[in-house]
Amino acid sequence: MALETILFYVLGTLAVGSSLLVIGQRNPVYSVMLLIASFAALAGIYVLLDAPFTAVTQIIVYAGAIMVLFLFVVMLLNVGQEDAAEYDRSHPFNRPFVRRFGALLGIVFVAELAWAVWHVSTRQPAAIAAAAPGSVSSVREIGRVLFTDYAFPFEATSLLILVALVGAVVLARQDAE
Amino acid sequence: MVSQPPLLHESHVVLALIPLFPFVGFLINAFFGRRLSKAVSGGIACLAMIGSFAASAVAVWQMVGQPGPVRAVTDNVYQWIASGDLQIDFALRVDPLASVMILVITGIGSLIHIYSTAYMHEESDSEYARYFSYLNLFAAFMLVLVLGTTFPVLFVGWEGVGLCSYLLIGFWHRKQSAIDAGKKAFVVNRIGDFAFILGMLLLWTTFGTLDFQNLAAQVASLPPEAGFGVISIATLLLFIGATGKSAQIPLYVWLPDAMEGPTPVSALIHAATMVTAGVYMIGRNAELFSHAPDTLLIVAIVGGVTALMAGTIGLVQNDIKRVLAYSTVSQLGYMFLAMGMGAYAAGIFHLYTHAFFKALLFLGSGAVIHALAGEQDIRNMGGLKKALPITYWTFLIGAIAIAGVPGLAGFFSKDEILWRTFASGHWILWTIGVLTSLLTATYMFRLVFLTFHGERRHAAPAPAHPEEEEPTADAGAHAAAAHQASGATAHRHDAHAAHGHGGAGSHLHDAPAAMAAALIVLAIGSVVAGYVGVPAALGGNNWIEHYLHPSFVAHGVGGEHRETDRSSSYASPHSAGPEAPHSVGPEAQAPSGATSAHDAGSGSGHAEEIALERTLMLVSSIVAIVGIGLAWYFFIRRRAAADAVAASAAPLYRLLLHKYYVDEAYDLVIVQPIKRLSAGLLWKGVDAGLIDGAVNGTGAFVGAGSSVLRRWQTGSVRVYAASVFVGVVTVLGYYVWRY
Amino acid sequence: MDPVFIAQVALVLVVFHALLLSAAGMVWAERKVAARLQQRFGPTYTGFAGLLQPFADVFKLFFKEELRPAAADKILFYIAPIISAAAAFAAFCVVPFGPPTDFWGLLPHKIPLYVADVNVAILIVFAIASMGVYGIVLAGWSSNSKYSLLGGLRASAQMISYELSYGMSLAAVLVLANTLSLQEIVNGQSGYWFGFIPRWFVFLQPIGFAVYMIAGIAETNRAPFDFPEAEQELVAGYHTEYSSMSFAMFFLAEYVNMVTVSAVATNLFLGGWHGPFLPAWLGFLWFFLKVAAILFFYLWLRWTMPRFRYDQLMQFGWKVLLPVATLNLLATAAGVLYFGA
Amino acid sequence: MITLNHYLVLSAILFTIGTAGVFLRRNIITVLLSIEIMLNAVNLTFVAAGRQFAAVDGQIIVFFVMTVAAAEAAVGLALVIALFRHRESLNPDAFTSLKW
Repeated sequence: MALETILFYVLGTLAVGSSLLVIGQRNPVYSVMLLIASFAALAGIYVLLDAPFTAVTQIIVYAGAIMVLFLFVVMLLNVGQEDAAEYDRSHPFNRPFVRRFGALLGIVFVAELAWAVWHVSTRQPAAIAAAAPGSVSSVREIGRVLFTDYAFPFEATSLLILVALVGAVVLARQDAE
Repeated sequence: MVSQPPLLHESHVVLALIPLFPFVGFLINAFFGRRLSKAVSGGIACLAMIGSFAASAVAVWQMVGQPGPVRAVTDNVYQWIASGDLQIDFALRVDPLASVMILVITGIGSLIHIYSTAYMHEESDSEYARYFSYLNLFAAFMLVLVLGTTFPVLFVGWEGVGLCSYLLIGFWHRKQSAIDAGKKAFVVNRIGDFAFILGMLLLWTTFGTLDFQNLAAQVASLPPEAGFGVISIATLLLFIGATGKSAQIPLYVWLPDAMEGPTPVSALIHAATMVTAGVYMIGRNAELFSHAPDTLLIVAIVGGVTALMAGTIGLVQNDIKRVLAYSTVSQLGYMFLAMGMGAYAAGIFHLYTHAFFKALLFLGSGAVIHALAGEQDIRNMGGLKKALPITYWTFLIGAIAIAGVPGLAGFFSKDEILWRTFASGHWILWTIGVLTSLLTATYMFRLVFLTFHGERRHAAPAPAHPEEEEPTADAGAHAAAAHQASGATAHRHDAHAAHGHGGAGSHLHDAPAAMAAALIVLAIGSVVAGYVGVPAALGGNNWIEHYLHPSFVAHGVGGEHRETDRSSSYASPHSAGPEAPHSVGPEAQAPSGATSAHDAGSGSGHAEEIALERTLMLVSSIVAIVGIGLAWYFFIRRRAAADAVAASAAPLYRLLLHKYYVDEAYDLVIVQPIKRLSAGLLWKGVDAGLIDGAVNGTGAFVGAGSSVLRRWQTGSVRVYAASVFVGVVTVLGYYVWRY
Repeated sequence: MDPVFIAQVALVLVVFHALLLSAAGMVWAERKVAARLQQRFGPTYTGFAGLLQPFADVFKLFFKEELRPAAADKILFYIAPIISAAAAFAAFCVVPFGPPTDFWGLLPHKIPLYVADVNVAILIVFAIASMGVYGIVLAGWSSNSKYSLLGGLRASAQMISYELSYGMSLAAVLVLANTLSLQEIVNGQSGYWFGFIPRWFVFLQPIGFAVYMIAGIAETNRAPFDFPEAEQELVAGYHTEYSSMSFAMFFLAEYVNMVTVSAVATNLFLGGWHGPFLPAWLGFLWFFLKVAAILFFYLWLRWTMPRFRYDQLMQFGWKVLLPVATLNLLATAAGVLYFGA
Repeated sequence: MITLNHYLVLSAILFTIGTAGVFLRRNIITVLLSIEIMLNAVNLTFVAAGRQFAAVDGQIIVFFVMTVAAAEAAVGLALVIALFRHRESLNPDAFTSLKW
């Protein structure tokens, strides 16, 4: 079995497992840490996909910044376990009909995804490795395309960031009255 | 530039400098003015103008240095607009026509700047700087206007000067009447400009170019338009724009009110330069207008009628500056008359001479007003001859010049126009012209006599006139009044009072050095300026006509030969008929030749040509003298007679005094209806009813709808998320189903 | 077996132990410098000039009992120091410290003198450095003590804030060097201007260097930015509750981080192993010299400057350092654009 | 041999997990985390597809997604803090004052 295959399965299992655990247990701090693990695994998979730059960005942005932010907030609010106490019966989701409908939806959704993937596989039998390897790994190329073809989205993004920044500051500020 | 012989491409002097000097001056005064002392800001402004004058002189010198017939210095500053096939360079060109204009603008402009340094001296530093910044800005725009090689560039200047005129009319912005006058000027000009824009667009759509030379070249290849075609419409629209800028019927109403501005401004903008922009514009597009005889006729008629009408009004006005204003309107009418006759050179010639003596007259009146601490009503003046010798004599010279007494500038130019009018067979217009010159002489000398001769009527009770909120009688009361009075008039007054001339009784001091200098120079100008255009009939060779002529014909692609054959059709007076307005003596083949417009005519009718012209000159001179005589009779000899006449023809007198009630008529016919329409229909109906109704209706509908829909708002985030999820599943399902 | 492979393994081990030793050295140096700056002698008994002091410390820590607060979160409490140390060591593995060499012909071809060869090396350093914060934050949170929690909070906020300036200053150099590989960046600084000024980026990037150093100090939580472990306020902050080896690990991490930051600074700004008087294969001596200089600067700073106030720290980071770094980056980009790199 | 489908399947699984998390958890922070999972699933798809077609566009879009994620996290967490101040709770069901 090729090294790539092994790595893929290992990392993939890691990602899926940690993601499952993220939503599987009640301690937010653990969730955050597990999510970071999952991200790290994904970063590894990106490396498999000849995308070292994206992998590193993944670590820097997600693990290095966003998750720290989450952790920071969790610690700031210092919320422990999410307790089942605050669990209002009145919530629509607790009506049996709604629950059944939700379950049905979930099944349909999964089925659709499965179908989609299967459909793709029937049309794209070509192996990933077959595609010109290394062709997408060049940071230079990414930068070039990003700042030429995607110049406008890039600028738009900067605006988005600015708005988010202001919004976050306004929201989180102690309303001084 | 496209259609320029290559040698004209490399520009010797940077023409951009000419408007740049005053613009820089404007920037300095506009941004640092309030920190600069009067001396500095005024000095900067004057230096800017003088520098610009020097630059123009160099440019003109180089232009003249070139071999004819097509002489021009072009400076392509940068490509301004490039959209599709509309390619417009911001290019400047000095050709004979432009050269006359820039010399007038910068020369007289500098003089008036110098004059202003003294005249405005009582303003506070910041106001002073503001004034000069406006003045410089105006000069810059005016120069762009005359130097531009394309309509858009000209239009930039066109609008720019409009703006500056508005700013300067309303310069004393604490005085309601000044503000109103500024607004009036602006609005009226906008009407004209609208037509002007339409004209430009029409030209663009028709000829696909807005470059003057290309236009001329293209038009030149066409025959003159019989009937009222595209060119006629376009030119007519342009002319309407000109009537706005140059205060012709029907849009002349703003100019008299513009006298609310400082007097030097009236001299520079509302007499010498800006108001002549329309005339210049027609001259610049001579080729175009020559091909629209109908328009030309309209131009001529409008010009003539305006001249007469304004003259009659001027006869009875009592505000020294308003008299001059109406005289300006009427003189502009003259110029348009000339233009309409196709005698472009004559028109520009008159423009040029008029600039001298009208500026002189305004500055003189300014000196008077200055001396009388803001007094403007001639009924309260008189006997100032002794007190203000310099002012008096210079003013007198100006009056003689404008009256058209032989030997002075006004005579030659005015006479040239009259002669051309007569020669082209429009004897009605000619009569109008003569009548006007009679009126001109009369009211000018009425002005002179009432102001400078007779005895002081200084303490006369002040009639209703903005300038006389306070009695100018005695300095004490006057100063006191001024001090608590608000408004520009007031602070001008108290400034002057503090300036310390004791009102009526005590001595008035004559114009200070700076003003006197300007007056004297201009006076000399008004005497000699005419001699560049001594008609052949008086043994001169009408030099300026030859000089200007190339500017009025097309130098298109291979324009040389066309120039020669076009020029044959150029205003030679003796070929009357439809072609008449645009035909010039064959001398144009040799523009530098010493032969004059007239002896080059069909040799046979040559002698009586001269005779006729001489007689006409005699007539107009006599008319001028008579006019002066009338004035003398009525206002020196027997003052009573004047009042008697006025009384006997009371209705007419009132009609004239109220300027034919034109303002009232406009107000009744145009302003009020528009107000009523906009208030009644547009505001109450469309806006309040339709638009607001629509908005409110939408609001109500949404409100009603949401009162139903809000049942969906469980307020639980997860429910919302769920709804999104349903959507996702549905969409995915759609794709699945599609396959 | 392939000699290159052996050499690589050897290299890994060497680097690892070198880092360990450097940490030990730093402990000693810290004490000595501190002492000297306070006109004391510092450790003198253990070995010559107290050179053995760090080892004595280590042994002491070894034999200490491993304490854990009852209320602490078991797993995270153990993981935290490991994360810290691991991140610290991992960051160094892409930092070259000498020109590629074949060890005097022992190897068939030259191998570069670093552990892992990645073409985005500098970003890796950045990424792993940014992971280091988790160790501290988790330590702070998991020990379930006010002081530690505050330390952790401070650490996270501080590191997030200063990472930006850090990255910006890096980016400026990257723009200048037009590559992401530390190897090439260093080689880009070989040679001299006018024959005597070395082509170090520090001369092109004085501001960048300053920003980098400041942000680096903040990143490694050193004085005057040592808020997470502000003894006077937080009684050692995030590692208040730690003892024995796990405590040692935090210290190890701190010193190794310092070394890494200094090494990267050397490569980015001070021309790495390029220097006069020495043959290329001895270039690493220059490298060590420069690193040592920067480290000394660290110590010097710590024992010279008082600690900021926390709000001052944030003010400075966001309102001074970040704008400066951004402007510097823009200016650099403009300059490169203008002068054509 | 790893084909595109492997990656697609993986990403589908992750996406499903994320979706499930959004609906099952009753802790806003965890919900946000689940959203991050979904985003990453999508990223994976992009990168894989980009690799498949040998185009960098995939990675560039990932770059944008990360930006959006960062913005979302910032605003989201700010909201969380603000809400927590008022309600002393992180249960999304606790914030139902927006109902009619």
